Amino acid sequence: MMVRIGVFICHCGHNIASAVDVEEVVEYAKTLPWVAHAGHNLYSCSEEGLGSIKRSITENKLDRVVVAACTPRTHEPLFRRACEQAGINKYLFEFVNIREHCSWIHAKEPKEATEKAKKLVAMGVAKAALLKPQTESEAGVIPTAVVIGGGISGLVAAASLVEQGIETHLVEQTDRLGGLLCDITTIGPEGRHARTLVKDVVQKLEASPKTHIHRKARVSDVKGFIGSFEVTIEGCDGPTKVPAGAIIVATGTREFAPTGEYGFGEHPQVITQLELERKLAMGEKPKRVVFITCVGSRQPGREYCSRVCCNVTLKNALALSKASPDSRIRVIHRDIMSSGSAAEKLYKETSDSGVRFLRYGLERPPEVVSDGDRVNVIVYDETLDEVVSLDADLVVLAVPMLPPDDSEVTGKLLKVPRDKFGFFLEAHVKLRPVEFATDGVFICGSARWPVNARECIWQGMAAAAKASIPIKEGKVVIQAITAEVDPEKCAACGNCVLACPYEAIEIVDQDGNRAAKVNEAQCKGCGTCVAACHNDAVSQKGFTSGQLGAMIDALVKASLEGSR
Amino acid sequence: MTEFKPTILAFCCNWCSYAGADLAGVNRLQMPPNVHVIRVMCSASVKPEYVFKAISQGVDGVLVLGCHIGDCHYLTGNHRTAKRIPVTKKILHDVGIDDRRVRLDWVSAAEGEKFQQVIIEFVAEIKTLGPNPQREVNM
Amino acid sequence: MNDLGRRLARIAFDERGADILLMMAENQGNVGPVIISKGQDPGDARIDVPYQLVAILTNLLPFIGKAKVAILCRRCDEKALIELAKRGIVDDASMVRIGLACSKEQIQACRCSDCVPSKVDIGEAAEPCPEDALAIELGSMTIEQRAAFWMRQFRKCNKCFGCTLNCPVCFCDDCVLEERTYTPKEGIPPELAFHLIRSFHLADKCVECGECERSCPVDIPLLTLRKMVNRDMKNMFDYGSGDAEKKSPLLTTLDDQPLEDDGHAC
Amino acid sequence: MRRVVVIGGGIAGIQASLDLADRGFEVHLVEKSPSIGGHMAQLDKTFPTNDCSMCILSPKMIMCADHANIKLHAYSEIEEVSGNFPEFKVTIKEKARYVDVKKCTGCGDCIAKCPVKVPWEFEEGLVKRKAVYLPFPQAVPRKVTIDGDHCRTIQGKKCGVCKKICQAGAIDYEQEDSIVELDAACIIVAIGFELMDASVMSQYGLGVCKDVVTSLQLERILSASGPTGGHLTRHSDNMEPKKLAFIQCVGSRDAHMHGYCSSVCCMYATKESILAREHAPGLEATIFYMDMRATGKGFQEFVSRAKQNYGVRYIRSRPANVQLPAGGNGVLVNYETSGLSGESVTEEFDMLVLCPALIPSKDAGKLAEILGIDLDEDGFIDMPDMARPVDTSRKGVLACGFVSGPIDIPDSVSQASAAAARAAELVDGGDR
Repeated sequence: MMVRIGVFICHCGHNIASAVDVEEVVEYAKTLPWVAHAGHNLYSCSEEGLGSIKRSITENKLDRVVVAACTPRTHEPLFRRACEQAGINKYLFEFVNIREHCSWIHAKEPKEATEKAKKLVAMGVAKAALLKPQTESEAGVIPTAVVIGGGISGLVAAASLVEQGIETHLVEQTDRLGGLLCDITTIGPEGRHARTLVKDVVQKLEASPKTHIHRKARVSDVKGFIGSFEVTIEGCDGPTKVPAGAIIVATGTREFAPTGEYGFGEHPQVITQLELERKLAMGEKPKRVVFITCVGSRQPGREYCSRVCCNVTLKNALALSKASPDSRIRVIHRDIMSSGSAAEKLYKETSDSGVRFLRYGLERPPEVVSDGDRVNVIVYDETLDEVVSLDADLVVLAVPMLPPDDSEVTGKLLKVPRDKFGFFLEAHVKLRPVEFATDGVFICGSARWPVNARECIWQGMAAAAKASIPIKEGKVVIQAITAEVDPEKCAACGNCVLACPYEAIEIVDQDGNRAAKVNEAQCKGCGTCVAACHNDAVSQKGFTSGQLGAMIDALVKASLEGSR
Repeated sequence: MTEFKPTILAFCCNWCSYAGADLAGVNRLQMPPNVHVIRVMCSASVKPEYVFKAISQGVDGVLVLGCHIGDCHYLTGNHRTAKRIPVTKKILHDVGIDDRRVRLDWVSAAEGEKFQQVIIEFVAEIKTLGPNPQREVNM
Repeated sequence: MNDLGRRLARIAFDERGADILLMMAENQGNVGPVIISKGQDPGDARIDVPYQLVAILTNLLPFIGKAKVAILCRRCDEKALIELAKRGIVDDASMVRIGLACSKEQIQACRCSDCVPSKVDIGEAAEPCPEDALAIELGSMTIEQRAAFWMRQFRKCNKCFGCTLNCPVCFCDDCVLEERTYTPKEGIPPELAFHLIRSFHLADKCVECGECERSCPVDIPLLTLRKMVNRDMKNMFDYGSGDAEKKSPLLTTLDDQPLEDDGHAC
Repeated sequence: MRRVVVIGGGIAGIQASLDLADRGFEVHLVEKSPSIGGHMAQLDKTFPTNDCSMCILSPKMIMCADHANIKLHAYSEIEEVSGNFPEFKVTIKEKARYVDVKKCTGCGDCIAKCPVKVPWEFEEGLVKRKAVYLPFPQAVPRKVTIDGDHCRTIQGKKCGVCKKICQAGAIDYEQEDSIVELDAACIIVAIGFELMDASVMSQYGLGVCKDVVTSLQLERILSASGPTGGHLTRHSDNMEPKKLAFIQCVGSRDAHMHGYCSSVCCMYATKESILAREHAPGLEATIFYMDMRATGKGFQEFVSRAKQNYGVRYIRSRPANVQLPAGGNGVLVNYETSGLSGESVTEEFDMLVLCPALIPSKDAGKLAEILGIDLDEDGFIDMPDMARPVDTSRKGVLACGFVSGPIDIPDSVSQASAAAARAAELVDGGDR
């Protein structure tokens, strides 16, 4: 078999070239076995860079490509596509990371960085020589979606899917739809009536025959993978197994209970925002109210800003201030987080309405002292530089939103990660905000991070957009990194069967020869079975023991050469 | 005598530790240039055979890095890693290879600094251990 | 056929309904494994020659078909059968075991601590041996001394594969160590990886029969190495090969087999 | 008809286009400048992870160019829109590049020889580009453009150098604008923002003091691919600054200028402080702010890290003005410390960074007129119904990204996906 490898080293502008002597690595690459061409690009990922790689494939009759640049986690698809466009099977491409793993972390050691880049390239070339062309198989997608959570995010996600013609199951733990919006009066800063908003979406949902709403239900099991999940919904009538192509997580958020803080739980006058919302819904109009923000957040232990509490505070402070002309509304805060235009406008309107704002610091938090029917809030006002005492009928604590209690369970069921606070962790904080790293599972609303209703709505729609893509496309392509068994080598010992986390392998009898068999659609390509096999009968496409062994050999060879 | 520059191999799982290594890079966290990463999809696909192969061919140290227990992209893949690699180390120890030459650790996608710290510590440890005696066998 | 042979045939065929019997026999001065049907005379049966009949059995399996096999089993053979049965290599139900208690001398030679079969048909149960003296000695050495010892031993290896071919729990048709993937070096001795990988492959199934050591033409104390690794497995996972109830800890999750230190930063 | 026109090729427009194209829609992405990428392409890093901006953006840009369902109209503008949902008639003007894009390889030979230098938009005017230029190295499409306003030949003077040098024969001085007319079911507006001209707030010295720059200029200075190769230097004497100050809310949260909060400045100033410190060890960064708005995922921790690990000093104060010190280098900032007991302080910094209000793209007004949609009082596209957060005042015309109000990148991205969902709902569903 002819092996002609092309090696392309990227400057990445200065990102690589400032530490790695790219030309030296190119010259080194030329000395490696199987290398038919070695070159360099200023930006390999630019149209120009990709074009030059494609041209070189044709001109030099290359049959394998190694690019030494940045990380395969972001750029591999790009180069694979370029290979494909130039007529090479995309699995005959190998990526070497000399930026994140070399130039950027050895910025002040150019000589060492260059030597390391050479070794990494040698390892990549060694692997590339043993790569085999692969074909990707396709799996069908069940044209149904499951949305977990019946708060506003989930409702909107489901409504959008249904509107796009997609059969959708909505699973809600309680018997009411709308989540936290059911507990509040109006939504700030727009002032929209919360329950009407919920009602509109629910009506739209219920009008469609494609909607299946499961109230008082929870998801108890999730099997499968993108395109063919099987979601077990435990409802009033027992478990239902729903086949689905995609899943959206919209499990929402809950309010932190600030027990012990500022007399909460001790003085009945000290309540949370949600409790105030209930009072407002019942028509109560307390006149002397002190709001305290950042209770239990933005401090050691729970460092995050919960994003929505300031705006809820402003909205309620303004409502109370407007409700009675003789009201005395005070907001004790650390910073007012009214980002954007509507919120900032609300802030201005609130302060213009006579609501008084006092700023406190974390080192001198306010104190709540009981005074019969009332309470006094004693606070050091940073702006006035004096301690003031504010009497109040009601002290409202703006507390952070927390991930729901069962987010750990949901996370485990769906095999999706959570951050250190328990909020779900999206695939990429910047550019993949509503996706999980797990294909076919999406996230929206406050289960990811506390967001306001408007943000919940657009995130629900965004998750619906993402979920609709595989469903409407009707197929998913399975990356060729799955495990495969050589039945000739297989002793049918079942090590792989036991080790597989997905129960994707079974021992089958084929013409009297017992051997393991991998169900490709179930295989996720982890390679756990590979390490369980003692005879290398199981191997993972693109990560065979031969390929990885060759990388080790190449490293040893390059290092020994270096030390001589 | 020339300075000992260890040759170290690191297996990093695609989802956590490779991403953690990427993050270390993105954050320009500086570390010694002795570690060469092989990307695998899951730490559970790291055959102890690779570790033995590397050590007996003279590689001075081998790191196996995976997702934290509970965070494995493949559910329980790393549970197997958590047991295989300690056995791998024991076997090395039994034949007189210092098992500090092999280290298993968990680095998440968000732990660029942990990655840096692991690399710095491991390289320092290998430097105190000196060259892998198998190096000479193979020269 | 000697008395012993007749007794084995009676137990196998008459008492336990086996179709064929696997045993050691001496014929024209040669001692070796034989397989007989009822009424066949293979020569004199021998039990004083240690040989891993299970290793033969796995090779014979394709030819045996559905026949019910009786096999002369020492404790280690018995455990080997369990390990093979756990992996679906042999069908435990179709197996007739004839328990053989090892002699004192044999127990000494194997430094065997688990030497009495679940049912003794032949021989008399003898006291097990305390721990392997060499293993203890190696354990008390400095790491450099231990390395020196093993490197000296491994340097003798001529890669004859006697240890794998005769191993009762090595069931692969072709050993991966015969390929160049992990041991790329040409010639002998093989890389250290050869012995390390074999140790790992046996970690969850070695029954300490000692066949590797007996087969080794250059006298590498392989049984000692096996015992050391087995002791590690016991300490780490409370796992011992030959227990039908226990799955290999290397294949299961931490929920089944928690590690004391959770495997962190080990 | 399953065709959607997306106006604006920044991250929001790119994301909306990709989602719709993946979903089987035919997308026409219209970008007024010669390359897609928008402001995100200018950023060095993104908060709070300090991910390299171009690194995560570039693959998406290329996917846009490569996608079978996306037709890219770069250097193009919307001329006219008639009709109604679901049958809009859109007229696109593809502006003359004076370059045959089919022939141009983007080799750059012409750029090297062009004798005309003009301030470089992408580099925020810090350095100059040629009259024939690539907007930036990773530009998509990678085709040069001749800036007709400055090209000597186009202006009737003697030159013609680029035509002589171009071996591909791609230069075409006679090229004229061309018109593309197409039908579309939906239109998505994602034309983004621009920086308010901070020099109008003369008290802060932009354009007067050499060492006062805008935050986007600093972003380019910090970028390894920027004009200084990533070396943090100040303009007056090319020295590395030791003391760097940021002033927040320059023209935003200001009743006289723009009342709203621009949403992202607290975080990018924090990011730029960290990066500046990394580029210039020992540097002291100070951020003058009003409220520290760190409301996103990982933001608060990012600010803490800036304080603890990078020694960033946060001062709650809105500086009154700045002065040029006697030596002519650096800048004197006059501010009051907070509280009633606050005192006036004059502090010298080596370099000052202004974080100007981010305002709707200047084309918003004209485009709103063409599209028949409303703008709000701040000039952002009015999104009247919070239950339909990507719907403008006109059916079938959607908007996402900063042009609908100040938001950060992840919010722009999710809003863009939401716009894609809404377009799909409108086209595929019964909601007509």
